[in-house]
Amino acid sequence: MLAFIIRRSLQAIPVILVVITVTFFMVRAAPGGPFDEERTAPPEVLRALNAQYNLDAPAWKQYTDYVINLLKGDMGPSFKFPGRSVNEIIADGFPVTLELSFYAILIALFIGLIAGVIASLRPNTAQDYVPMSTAMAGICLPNFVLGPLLILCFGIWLDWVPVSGWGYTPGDKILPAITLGSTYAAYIARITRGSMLEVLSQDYIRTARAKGLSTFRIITLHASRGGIVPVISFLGPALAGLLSGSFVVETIFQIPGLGRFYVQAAFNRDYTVILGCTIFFSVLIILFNLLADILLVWLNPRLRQQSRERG
Amino acid sequence: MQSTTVIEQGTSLGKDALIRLRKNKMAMAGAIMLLLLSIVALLTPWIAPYSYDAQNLNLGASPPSAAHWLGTDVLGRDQLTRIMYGSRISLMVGFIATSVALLIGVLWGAIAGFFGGRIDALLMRTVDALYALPFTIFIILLTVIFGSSMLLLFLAIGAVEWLTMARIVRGQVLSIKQQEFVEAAVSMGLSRWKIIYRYLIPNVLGPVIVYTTLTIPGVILLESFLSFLGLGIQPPQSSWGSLISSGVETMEEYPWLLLFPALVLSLTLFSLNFLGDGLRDALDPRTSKD
Amino acid sequence: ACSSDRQTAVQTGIEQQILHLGNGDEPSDVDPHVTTGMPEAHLQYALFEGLVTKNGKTLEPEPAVAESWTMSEDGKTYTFKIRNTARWSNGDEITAEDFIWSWQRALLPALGNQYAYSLNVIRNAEQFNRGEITDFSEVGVKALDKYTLQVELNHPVPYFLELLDHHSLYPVHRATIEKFGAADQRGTRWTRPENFVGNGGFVIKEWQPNKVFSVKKNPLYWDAENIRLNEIHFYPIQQSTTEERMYRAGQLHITKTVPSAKLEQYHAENDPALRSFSFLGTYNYLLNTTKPPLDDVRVRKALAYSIDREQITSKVTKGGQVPAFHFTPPFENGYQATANIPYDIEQAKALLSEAGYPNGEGFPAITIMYNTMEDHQKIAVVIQQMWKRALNINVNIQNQDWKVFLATLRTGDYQVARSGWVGDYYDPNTFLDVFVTDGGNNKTGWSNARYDELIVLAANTVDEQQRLAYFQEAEALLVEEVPTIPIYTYATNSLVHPSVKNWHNNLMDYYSYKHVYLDASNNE
Amino acid sequence: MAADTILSVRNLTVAFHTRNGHQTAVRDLSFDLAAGEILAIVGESGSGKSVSCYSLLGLIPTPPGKIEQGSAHFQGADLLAMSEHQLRKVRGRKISMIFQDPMTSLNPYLRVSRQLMEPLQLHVGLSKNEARQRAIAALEEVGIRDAEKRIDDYPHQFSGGMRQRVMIAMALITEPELLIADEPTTALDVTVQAQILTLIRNLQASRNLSVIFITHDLGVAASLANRVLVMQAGDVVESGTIDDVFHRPQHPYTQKLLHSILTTGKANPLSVAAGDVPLLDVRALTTTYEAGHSSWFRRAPRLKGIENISLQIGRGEIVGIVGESGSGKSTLGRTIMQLLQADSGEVLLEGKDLCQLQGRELNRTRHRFQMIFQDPYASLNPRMTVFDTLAEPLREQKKIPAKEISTRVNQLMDDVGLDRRFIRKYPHEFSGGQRQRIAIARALALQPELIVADEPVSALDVTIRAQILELLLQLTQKHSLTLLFISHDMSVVRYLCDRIVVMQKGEIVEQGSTEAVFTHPQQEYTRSLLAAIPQMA
Ligand SMILES: Nc1ncnc2c1ncn2[C@@H]1O[C@H](COP(=O)(O)OP(=O)(O)OP(=O)(O)O)[C@@H](O)[C@H]1O
Ligand SMILES: Nc1ncnc2c1ncn2[C@@H]1O[C@H](COP(=O)(O)OP(=O)(O)OP(=O)(O)O)[C@@H](O)[C@H]1O
Ligand SMILES: [Mg+2]
Ligand SMILES: [Mg+2]
Repeated sequence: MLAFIIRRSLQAIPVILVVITVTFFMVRAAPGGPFDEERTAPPEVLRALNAQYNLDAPAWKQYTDYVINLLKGDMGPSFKFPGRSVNEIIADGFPVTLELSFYAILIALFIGLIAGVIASLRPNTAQDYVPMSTAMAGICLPNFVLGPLLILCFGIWLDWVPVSGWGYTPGDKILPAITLGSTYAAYIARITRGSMLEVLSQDYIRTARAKGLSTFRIITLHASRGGIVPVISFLGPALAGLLSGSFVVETIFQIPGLGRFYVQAAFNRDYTVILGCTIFFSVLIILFNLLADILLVWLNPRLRQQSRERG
Repeated sequence: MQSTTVIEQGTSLGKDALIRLRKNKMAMAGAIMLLLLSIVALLTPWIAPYSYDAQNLNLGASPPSAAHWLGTDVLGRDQLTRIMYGSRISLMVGFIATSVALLIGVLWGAIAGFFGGRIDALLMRTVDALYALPFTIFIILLTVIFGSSMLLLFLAIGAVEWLTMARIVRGQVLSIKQQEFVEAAVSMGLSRWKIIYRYLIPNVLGPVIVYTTLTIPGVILLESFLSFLGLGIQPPQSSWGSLISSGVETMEEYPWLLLFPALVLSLTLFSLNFLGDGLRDALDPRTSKD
Repeated sequence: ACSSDRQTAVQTGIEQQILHLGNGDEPSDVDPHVTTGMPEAHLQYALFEGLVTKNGKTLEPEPAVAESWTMSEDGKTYTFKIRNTARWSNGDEITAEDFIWSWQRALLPALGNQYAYSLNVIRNAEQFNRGEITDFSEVGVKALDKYTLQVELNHPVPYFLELLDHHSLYPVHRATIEKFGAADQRGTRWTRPENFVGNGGFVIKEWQPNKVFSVKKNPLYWDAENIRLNEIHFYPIQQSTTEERMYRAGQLHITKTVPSAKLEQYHAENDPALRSFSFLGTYNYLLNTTKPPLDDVRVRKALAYSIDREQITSKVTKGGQVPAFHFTPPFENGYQATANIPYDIEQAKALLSEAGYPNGEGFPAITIMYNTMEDHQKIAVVIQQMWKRALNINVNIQNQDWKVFLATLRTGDYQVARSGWVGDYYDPNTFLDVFVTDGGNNKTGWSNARYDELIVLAANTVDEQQRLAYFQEAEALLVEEVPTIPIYTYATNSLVHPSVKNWHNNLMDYYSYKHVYLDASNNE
Repeated sequence: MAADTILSVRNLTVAFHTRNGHQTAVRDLSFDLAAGEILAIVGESGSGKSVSCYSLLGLIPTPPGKIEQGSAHFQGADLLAMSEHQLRKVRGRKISMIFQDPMTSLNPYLRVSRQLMEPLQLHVGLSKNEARQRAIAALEEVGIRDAEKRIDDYPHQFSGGMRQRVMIAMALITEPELLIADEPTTALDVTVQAQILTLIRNLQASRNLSVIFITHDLGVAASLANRVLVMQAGDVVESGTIDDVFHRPQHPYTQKLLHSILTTGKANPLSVAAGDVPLLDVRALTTTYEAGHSSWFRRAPRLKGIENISLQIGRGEIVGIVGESGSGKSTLGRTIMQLLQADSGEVLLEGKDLCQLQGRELNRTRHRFQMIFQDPYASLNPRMTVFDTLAEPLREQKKIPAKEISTRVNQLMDDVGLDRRFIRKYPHEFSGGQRQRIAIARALALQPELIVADEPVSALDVTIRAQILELLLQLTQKHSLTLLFISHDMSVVRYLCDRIVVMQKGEIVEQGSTEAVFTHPQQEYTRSLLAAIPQMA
């Protein structure tokens, strides 16, 4: 197992390098620079600005400088927010996004797994259709629709929770988490239903039933391991997507998360922030995918055993 | 024994599944619904009540009425017409981009999972890297290099949507390839491609179908974001995604501008999912009730 | 429901004199010599003070750090008397030297101050900024004594006093800046709440990126007793719908904007909170005069004449915008353009056929380019229809991401592009200056020698009547040659809670927080 | 008598709704079972033995299955009328079940210990520790060596017979009142089988356990049961005491069954001349498995599968491999098949070392040697109809035209005694014996030169078995098919094989011509094997 993790970590290095390189040149290739504004600044000023941020150096030099600084742990200053470093932006924004995503994924897992399992117990009956249809609402109502709807209902009409903000009152985390989690809940529910159906028809489930086990135990102990596999495959990227893709919800609810910075940076051509966030997220993606893969292996004893089969 | 003289013809999973699917009422309802939507989309230029860009500024946003069954938008454009035209784009994007994603994702994941080792590492690390690249910038670059075209839109969406599919397929393949029937296939001397194609893919189809039906709505909504970035459709053309996202802005004042496009999208989704579930069940001989 | 006992931010704000307001985007920085945007300017109004400030209501110049000033006969030399009670927020005295150092810093080439050109009216400032001279003593500012500052201008500048309130001319605290880095270094830590030293009515209390930027009363401000607010919380809210919901939920006293769909409702309810003001800016379309068919002035005119601006402002934007028939918006006192672009479809048709496209035949499809935004899109779609109906021509629409759009404009790779120009100061020059030949902001490729001459003439004229006449003539040229099609004059809409007193919206989107206070008494 | 009756089944009819229409699997089944009685059910493969037993506990998949009528009173209450909730109280506690297919019936994701301890902790309420001790004891009782060590393995690390014994242990561990055992000893060598039978007999005596015992082995039935039920095509054709049915059979099917019992050796065994190049030459083959699990820091130790096996088989020869369960027979087969990588040694097929072949080259040779897997069900693609399964190898050979394929598939079905109409069915719709025949047909489809047959007839009733054996013999004679025949059924081995190899603990302990081994076994182990063969009378 340790060897596996070490191997994967080593594999991450070229991946991150590729990501850095491609992103580095991609952002520079995108038209519009960080200092392009409605009012065109005089050329001398632009020159001075480019000089301040090393943008006047040849591309390869900028690249090597960047990588060298990166190795020192410095991702450079933001162009759009001159007073802030990328490290700082990530350090500020990420915990918020992480917390939000954590609640969201909890909600998604809770609702998704339960709905999916319930539906799979009696396929093609009301017990299937009702939870599945409810779950579908999460996809039919994308974030940018669900968020405002929830705000109107619970923030304005019922006035139970604040309509925006983060960390002022405990209630202000509820709606964003639900909004962000709903889509994932729907995905998880549907994936769970499908894979549970498949597992529940296996012979070993019949054995479990013959042992007189309760449905709950059959689901949680016997069927879950096989049934959860596609959910886990989905969760790796989903978690990463949740973290980097929470900007819609962050914008709707005025949450100071990293997602907002990331997306705005792309629009602002804030090269260093884009790069910094990309690198950061790529590490997360690699990490989550690694975790998902470890979980897959851990769940499946045959994979755990180093395979010696020819094939 | 009884029937030595008659040659019994065999069936395969595909044929069987179709028969089973036809017996599934919900799935058929979904399929018919999708068919209807597609037909309407195809015939839109001939049957739409108005022209998609016809404005009536004096009318402005008006609730459903006899003249405009689904109301009009802020520029006084007939919403029914716009939804109908939108369906052409959204359905096309949804299906084509998803097909691209499906094709690449399933193959990629199956190859990675089955071959394992270096190939797996190479393929899956590529997926990791693609996940990480900044999508917005990527799209912006695309628009700049190639201009805005529908074809590009399909490719761009397909190019990102296959990633998760590949991971799901790989995960499934990993556990399936350990099973003895794959070993049996190996011992028959089947080529690896054939094993992937005949033994692995049919057995991962369940999650694949489910995930595909989930991808389509995602793609339809993603289209509006890409159009926002300048890739894809341009106003005054409409798509469901763009109708919904502009409907959100005015959902309190002109709720019908959100309600109807969202309803149509939901209808499509539900149809898709019932069809998807039906298909999944039909392709799983063990759970299907004959 | 269970909420009646929960106090909203607005309510507690009234009790504690804390103003909550929406401020659009996240401020990039507060360093007045680095920032370029409005959100930052709104913070800087609270954190800094120039020699002269504006009256929040009338926009008349008012004494600030300078308690008085004099102007020489030729209008080229100003002498400011700095009040000796003026203090930095750390207690240091503010002197004439502070201004000299600050302006020098603002002009330092390496700093890359994008607004350094605001100081170009000062003698030799431009040369210094370009690096042509390095000795700042050659620049036209000098301290006659500790409290007296003399400024020499290149030419008479009637709006100079107003410029003094621009953030690029704000003073900054030398010791603080030098403590955290070189004078020409951007983004040092001096703007952090814990390090910050300013001279405005407020100092930074807390800065949580993308969450809130709050300032608190500066007790050392020379006029502190007239400041009634204890704190102001600026919220970076990009979505106007979010902002409006926050207002409704009692989380904001003041919104920066109002979503256009909501305007009608507030109008209909006659809600006193809704404030609608004209704004010194013009929404216009740029025509690329170098690209056929737009290189033909008749075509440009035909396009300009066939837009029904009334329809656009009353049916599409609906926010109190005023149709614009010339590029410069009306100045309430002073300049009024005389030439007008007519709305005349017949003439437009005639012009188009004169240009060789009778009834639009043979007219190549042209493309309107705009940066992605719902409102721009609506206008583009409407204009597309207007042109199609009036001239029977095909028009495409293409949206682009903001930065791509800017790059497109810069490279001139467009035919028709949406634009908007907002005045920096209250003078027609800030508008007409745009279209001089090869001007950095003139992206139409249009060039007219007489026009350039008129702008220079106006700059060097002391006589106000004559100056305005030059501008009118220049504007007539714009109307005649149509490098740009003005569409409407901007308006700002904002929601202001009834408890907010002494809050004035104005043409310049300028706010004076000094006299603002919160009082719920005559409300319900 | 009635007071003693623990289970009383009346008119049980079970049908499946299939694409071929409504098919009745069990028709009007009625029987009584007294407490402490052992009832054997014998009969044709596919006659509904398993279905009728599973339906007692509500374990047939519904749909497509449906209990159309009948009642099954167990201790007074009708099992068939019970709700799922009520049934749950009976299952595992009062009635235990041993499923026919031990490979797929164990949860592959859970350790054996967990699966064994679960009912103890849940139903009996033992603590974790006690449950573990009991589980180990139970494994030892069913003859698993090193139970203490092996208990934490996963099912796939067990050999076929070991898994079957786990199933048995799991069923007995809660001390039920009624045991339903569906062919529980098919994968067990005769010594272990004898041990299990003794265990059941003891339980019957000590705890008054009642047993329904489905078996193909009439010898087992005779030696264990009090009464016997003979089924054919869904009907009970005869029932009565062992003595009555086996010695005075009334129904022609029963008579046929009894006639099909193999008692003879091979008529004219082939003897391979010493100088010929053997078709298969196995030299010093060693294969190991990872034992237990690698942990974070430690590579798992390796466990011997087979060690230093050398073996030669001439063309047309049938070599039987016998040996105790877990002795490495399947491992040997799979290593020869190149499904497992040998640690060392060579597998020469006509002089060519298969272990050295790579990828495509190996694939090209594969049609020459085929395997019948010990676990037919797991080796069939669940998403392929029988037709596809059988056509697959044929399609690989491009020579065969499409139409021909249909004919060939139909022919294969006939060969293994399966109704042609079944070709549209999926593996899960078959009985255990039927699946086994599909697996045989698949291996035969390619007309290979060598077949490694891993317990190919274990799930077949004696009549079908006779047919299959006849087929194999014909093939060896006509087409020089060579067979490596792994089996624990000594009578089959004796009937079929030219030579016998006896394995124990991964090594060959004895080999020789069939008759020689049977008549003059050299090793103690071989002698005990022969002694344990259950006899009819
Ligand atoms: N799920 C199913 N769907 C359709 N038919 C089925 C299904 N399960 C069993 N059958 C059919 O029911 C009949 C009885 O099967 P059953 O498993 O009871 O046979 P069996 O007597 O146990 O045979 P064997 O000795 O081969 O195990 C068989 O013809 C089989 O094909
Ligand atoms: N995948 C595996 N991992 C670890 N050990 C295994 C694995 N497969 C088999 N073994 C072990 O190898 C030994 C030999 O197993 P094998 O399956 O060859 O026995 P067998 O002779 O076929 O027995 P049976 O007659 O019961 O089928 C057994 O102890 C078994 O537990
Ligand atoms: Mg059976
Ligand atoms: Mg075996």
